[in-house]
Amino acid sequence: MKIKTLVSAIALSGATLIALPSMAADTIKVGVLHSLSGTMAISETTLKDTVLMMVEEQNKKGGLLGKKLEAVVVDPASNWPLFAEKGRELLTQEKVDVIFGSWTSVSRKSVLPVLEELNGLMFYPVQYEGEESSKNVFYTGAAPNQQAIPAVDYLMNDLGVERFVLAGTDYVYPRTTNKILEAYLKAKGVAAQDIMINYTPFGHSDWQSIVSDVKKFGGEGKKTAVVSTINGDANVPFYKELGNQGISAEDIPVVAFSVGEEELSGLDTTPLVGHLAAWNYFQSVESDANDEFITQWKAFTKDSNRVTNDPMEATYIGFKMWANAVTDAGTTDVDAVEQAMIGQETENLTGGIAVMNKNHHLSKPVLIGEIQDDGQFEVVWETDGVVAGDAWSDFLPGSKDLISDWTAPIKCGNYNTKTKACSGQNY
Amino acid sequence: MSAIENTVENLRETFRRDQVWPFLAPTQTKVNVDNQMILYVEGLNLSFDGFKALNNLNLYVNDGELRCLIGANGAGKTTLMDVITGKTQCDSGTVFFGQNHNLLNKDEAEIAQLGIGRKFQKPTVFEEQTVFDNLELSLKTDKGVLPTLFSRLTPTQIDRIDEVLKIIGLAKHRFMLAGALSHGQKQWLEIGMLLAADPRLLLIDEPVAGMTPQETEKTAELLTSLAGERTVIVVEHDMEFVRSIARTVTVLHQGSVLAEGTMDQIQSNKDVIEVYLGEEAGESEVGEDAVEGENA
Amino acid sequence: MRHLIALCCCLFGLLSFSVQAAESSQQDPFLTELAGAKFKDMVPILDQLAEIQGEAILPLFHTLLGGDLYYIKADKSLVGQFDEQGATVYKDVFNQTLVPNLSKRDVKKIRVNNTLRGYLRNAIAQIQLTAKSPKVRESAVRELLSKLDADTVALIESLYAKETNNKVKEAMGLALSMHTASSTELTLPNRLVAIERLSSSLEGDARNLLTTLTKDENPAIVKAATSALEKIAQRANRFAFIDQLFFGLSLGSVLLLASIGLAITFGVMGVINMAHGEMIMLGAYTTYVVQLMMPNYIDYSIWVAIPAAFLVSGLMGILIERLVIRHLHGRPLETLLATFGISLILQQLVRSIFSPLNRQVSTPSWMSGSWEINPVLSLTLNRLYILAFALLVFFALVIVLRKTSLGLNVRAVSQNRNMAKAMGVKTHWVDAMTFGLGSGIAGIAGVALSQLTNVGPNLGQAYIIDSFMVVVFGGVGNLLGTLVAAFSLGIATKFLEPTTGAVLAAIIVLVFIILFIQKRPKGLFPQKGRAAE
Amino acid sequence: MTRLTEWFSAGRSSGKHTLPFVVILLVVSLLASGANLLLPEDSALYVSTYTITLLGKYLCYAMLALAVDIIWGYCGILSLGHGAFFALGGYAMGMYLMRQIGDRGVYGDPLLPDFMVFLDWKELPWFWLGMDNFGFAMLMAVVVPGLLAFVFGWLAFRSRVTGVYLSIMTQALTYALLLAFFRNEMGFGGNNGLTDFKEILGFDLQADSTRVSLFMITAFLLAVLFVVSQRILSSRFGKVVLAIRDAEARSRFIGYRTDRYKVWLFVYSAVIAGIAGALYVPQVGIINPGEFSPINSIEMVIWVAVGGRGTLIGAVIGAILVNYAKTRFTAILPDAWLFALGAMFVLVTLYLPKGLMGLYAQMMAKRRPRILEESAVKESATKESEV
Repeated sequence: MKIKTLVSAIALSGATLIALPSMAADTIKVGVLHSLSGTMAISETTLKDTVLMMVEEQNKKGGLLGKKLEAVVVDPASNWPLFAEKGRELLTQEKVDVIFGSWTSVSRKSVLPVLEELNGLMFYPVQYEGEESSKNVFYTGAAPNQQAIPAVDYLMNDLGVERFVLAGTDYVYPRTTNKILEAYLKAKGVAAQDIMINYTPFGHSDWQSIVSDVKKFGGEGKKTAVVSTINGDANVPFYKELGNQGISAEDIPVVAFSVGEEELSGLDTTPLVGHLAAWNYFQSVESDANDEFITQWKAFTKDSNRVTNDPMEATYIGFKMWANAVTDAGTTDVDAVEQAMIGQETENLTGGIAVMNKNHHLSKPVLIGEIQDDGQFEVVWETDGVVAGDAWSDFLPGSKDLISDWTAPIKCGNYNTKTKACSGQNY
Repeated sequence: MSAIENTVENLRETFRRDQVWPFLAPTQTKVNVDNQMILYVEGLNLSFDGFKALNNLNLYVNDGELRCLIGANGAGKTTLMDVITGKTQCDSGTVFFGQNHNLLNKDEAEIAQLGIGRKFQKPTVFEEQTVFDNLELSLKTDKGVLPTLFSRLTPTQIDRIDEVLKIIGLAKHRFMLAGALSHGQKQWLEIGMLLAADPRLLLIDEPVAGMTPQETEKTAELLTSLAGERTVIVVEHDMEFVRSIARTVTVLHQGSVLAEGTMDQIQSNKDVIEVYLGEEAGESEVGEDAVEGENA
Repeated sequence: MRHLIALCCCLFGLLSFSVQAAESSQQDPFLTELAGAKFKDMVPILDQLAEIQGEAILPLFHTLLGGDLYYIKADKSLVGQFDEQGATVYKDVFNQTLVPNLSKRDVKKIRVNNTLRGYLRNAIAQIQLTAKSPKVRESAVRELLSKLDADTVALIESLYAKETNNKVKEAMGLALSMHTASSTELTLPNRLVAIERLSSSLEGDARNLLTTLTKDENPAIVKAATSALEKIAQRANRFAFIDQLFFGLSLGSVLLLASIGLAITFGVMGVINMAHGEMIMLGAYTTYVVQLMMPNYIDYSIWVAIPAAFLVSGLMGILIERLVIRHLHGRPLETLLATFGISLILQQLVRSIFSPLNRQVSTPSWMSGSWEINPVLSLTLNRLYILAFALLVFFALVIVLRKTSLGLNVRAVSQNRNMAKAMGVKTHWVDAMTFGLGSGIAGIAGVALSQLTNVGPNLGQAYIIDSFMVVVFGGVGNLLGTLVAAFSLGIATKFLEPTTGAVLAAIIVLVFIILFIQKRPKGLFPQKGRAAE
Repeated sequence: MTRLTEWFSAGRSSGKHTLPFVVILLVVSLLASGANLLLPEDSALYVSTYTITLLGKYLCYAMLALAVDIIWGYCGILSLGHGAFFALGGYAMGMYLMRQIGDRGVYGDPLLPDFMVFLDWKELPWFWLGMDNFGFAMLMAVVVPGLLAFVFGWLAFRSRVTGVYLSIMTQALTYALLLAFFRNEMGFGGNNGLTDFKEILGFDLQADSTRVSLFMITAFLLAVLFVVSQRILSSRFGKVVLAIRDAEARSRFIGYRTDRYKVWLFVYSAVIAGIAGALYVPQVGIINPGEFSPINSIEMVIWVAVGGRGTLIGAVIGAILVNYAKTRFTAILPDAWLFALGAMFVLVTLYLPKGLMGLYAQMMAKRRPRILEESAVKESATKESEV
């Protein structure tokens, strides 16, 4: 009796598992791999909605290749191993043609082997530390040279900053970015004692000592700026502490790479006016495309207060390019689309044209904005033209000889220009 | 200076030639009762937050004796047992088991392995296990982790358990979960567990609380039969019961010994009459009822 | 030279100015030039304005600095944006007359960036050297310390003799000393005296000047500067210590607030409430909702939010107690699991209602900024208030537990439940009330925390482990222990942080507590006696 | 002699479920593996590799639940930090796999893992030495969690930290480790952890055959550990453990050094968790500090609670069911999942204190009087106690 029940229980669960749905309708499936719960839900739900909005819009235009698009949304729940599992689910069970997804580096690293194994295609829309180029991923967010280095240039050239505080959350993006910046600053003649590096844990909320240290460091005569790679939740208490300790943007400006409109929406920005952020997109930029995008977004979310931000634009560009590439290739086959992607051009929301390079990174303009009291940014500086995203930083000893080129004859994500070999990967 | 001297002294002690190191020496389990005395309690003091639970308490128990401890609530009976069995650390004083075992530097398990068994005021048995398992666990065996892991019941042990089961009258219930036993049966089981461990000294806290008169009588018989071979110390409120079993009675009052002697001697002792029996003698019926009511 | 002109303007033209300015402002060609100017071009325009108009230009500069200066698209005339009872109105910046019938579409903002703001502040300071209020004058002098040029020094020199206020005079004296000490044309004794005078100042600019002087060619100057610096460093270190102590106390007060509620539910009732953090979160969200309902009275919102948060969290606590915890009495581990489930539900609830994004809670103006004791020691006001508030809540709670009948009942139930029941105490009611009290206090903590950190669904998670640590470390059931534990952990963390970094400090403190509990399982202030077991 | 057989059959925790469980486990996994490897992909009975890895993951979780149940269900020690042992085991495996990458990393450094190269480390930290040896790494996967459990348990149990205090301390332990492993200076890859593994013992990790083998090994080890645990817990050692759970003071007073029993049980449990972690990592392809997060550890406890603590089979079933539900729910209704999980915590503790197995036992107990005359002794005992 017992055995029977046991058998049926296990068989039941096994059977339902095995009989997972494998529908094959005549649609093009777009996988969305963004966390909808857990710590990253704050940022990633917005991107999920963006993809859904783009899919809806594309379908209004009649879809692609005569087929409708169908979004398949899964929730990896801010759990990194789940990104791999859900990625596999999207590719093998749902058989999606493309995935838009990931926010954190670790989630991308988690899903990457799956993409490469199953030859999937993913668009990654967030600024990141670089040092990666996979055949199966297109990086539409900024690489360090599209965000950090122009920002530091601006600080040095336009604001006359001579001392730098590199403050970041202790994970790979700030670590790498700060390594690059440190090398870059030293190359520019900034002395070691004029660079202060500080790391804090995720969600750090007690910034008293650090802000006070920054204040001291900045009070020693030379013009000082903070380059912040502080992540997500830790920003609000950080800026509150800055405001309360009376550090104004004129004294010690803070330039942030992870603070956008969405992060500011949870913050009273009055004490922060004048602090900076470097992005490829700001909501406040005036252009027809941007206005249209913002209106569309507010209508889609039915919330007139919703803001737009840089990763959304990156998603937008990625989606447009993919749609174009599919049209050009006439198929959704990954290899064909991958080749068709290279050289794709799409209008930026901020004006100008974004180009997908051979290394799967975009050429985009870089903007620097000052925080305003309405939670928006005012562009105070921008690059003259577009900046090409660099997969491998020239300022890190390990990667300065590496380049990425996915066109024939190199076809390699990490090609060593000295040894003329494609290190790793091809085995 | 004294610290250095102490260290040197310790070192000297460690390297004495006439002794092996303590951790190499075989553990002495044999209790030295050359003086016919099994328990020496001297000058015990213990206070909780200013309340003196034990106050310079002295107690000597002969080997093979059946001793009753009586005293009002808060007189220190249970606390004394706690100290003897290692549950509570005392502030000062000495407790020796036989002449050679200082109980104060041992923990509960060690003390139990020396052969001191204890029954709690509230019957405590392993409710989720069978009566048989309860007794098996209490058997006098090597109680280290590995021996226990690989131990198997020997026929002698099974016989011993059967014997105990018979003594405590639970032979029919051997495979019942202990939690399903009645209150009295649990009391018996707990006593049985003590017996299975084959102890030298039994400390029994209120054994007949909640028992029917017949059960009480049986318990009295059992305890009396145990004495001689083993030493038994009983704490009890039920004067009738005490009278029926006791040869020597010790009265505790406010943490120290007030009087000691036979029941008759105690009953005629002035101090005792004043602080304890006196009240009860005056209104004995009521008093005993009250005590029983409290225990039920 | 232009400063002198500006000065003359203010000194001699004071009477006529107000009239003149009001008349001339709108016609001034420079003013219309501001409209739509590029950042690069603005500084010369503003220079001109300052030169011509002197102090009269201040309102314009202030408005511009605040980012509230707009121009009307139609005629490029300037207006200031003001907020009156929640409505946006536009006024002439100089005479405050309302410019009617303007909507947001008709005007365009005149943008400012950091360079401009820096310029404006400096310019305002120069003009304000002659302001009426001594406070304004003093801060104006301090503002100028970092950019002492010959003009400014001359200006200060001329004002120094006439200055009546001691503090302003002191600041001016400092400025002059700095100038004297640094100017190589002056004689050595003069400079040495100036350096000596600088050694009594804690002003950062003075210190920077001295640091540069230690590289002077003249050995006497180097020596004097070095010893002056040492003197300053000694004093500064003392203040730095106080500063750090304050940081520790402040962190301690946050820990205290987060854990007092737990000290009651866990310490007194023995209930492990894993949803405690969510009670804090509810309090923080209540603050948000209160501010949403009274957007024009942010300064007072806190006073509404505190009782509101107490009620919301308290009622939620009572609900949880009645529905779940009551049934798990005496099973602490199960309670732990059930309340963990509740915490998940509450988080998701908040996420569904308020979205997963952080919500914006504004800081009342009286809580912003800091209390500057001297140039190296300033205490941030919000933390100061929260420290005081935490102590207030703590002692109020102690009084409630000591003096009220609820407190008596709570203590009775916690010490001997059955006896209390037998004495006629309604233990169920007391349980619910105690739990409500603990949760309500957590809600109040949420109000305070909303001023320091994110108001989001994960707010509670960030504090739950820390608060458990505090309560366990202090000794369960002992409010005083909680107080001591909170402050000692706060101070320890803050004193470790400079040497180890924030992450390692947190780890060290955690490991210390783990080890400490092994040594003293009952915490710092254990309950003694048989009742404790 | 009959007495002995009686004793064996009537003991409460004897393995009446063991054999059927092991058989079903092994047969199901064999069938699934065969269906994956032998059948063509379009066959109706084909089991996809996705399903195989998913099942493999569930079995790792089941093993972990087994570990939690052994100490919580049998000894009453509620550890809210078992994720730490799991993760440590996982890291040991991850380090081995990382070393196996060799010079095929993106930077092509023969010795240093990629994350060390771009953080500009010059040489391998000492604790990475030897991890390229599979045997040594696997030894570490059990030794490190075991050692941590021993040290922690030795300190905690000796000073009699029990109950809720212990739970909170274990939580603090895993939280401290979480913070520590997040630090990049630690040399474990910080937040990103270890990933991008290539092969294990020379077998390509992405090959279906390797995945199936890993899955089979997991199933086999789960069966072995299940049987071993069952044996341990039904020995006298197991009885002592139960005794400690129900009346620790009593066990001490009959002469058991309860702290030692607890320490060794804790170590055993941690070792199982470590093994589970080591098996988990090659199947999911990443190990990072997130596994240390206290929430994960609490979730493990709920698997056991749902299945029924105090029964090994309940832990296994609970882990599989809850995780299966999670996989399904997060796909269908991501928002509702946390509500469902939360409600599960509350409802199970309120209404199903013994979990699904308890429910099952209750149902069986209701039917028994009518159908079975299972044990005359037991029957009469019940009757007598009722009188």
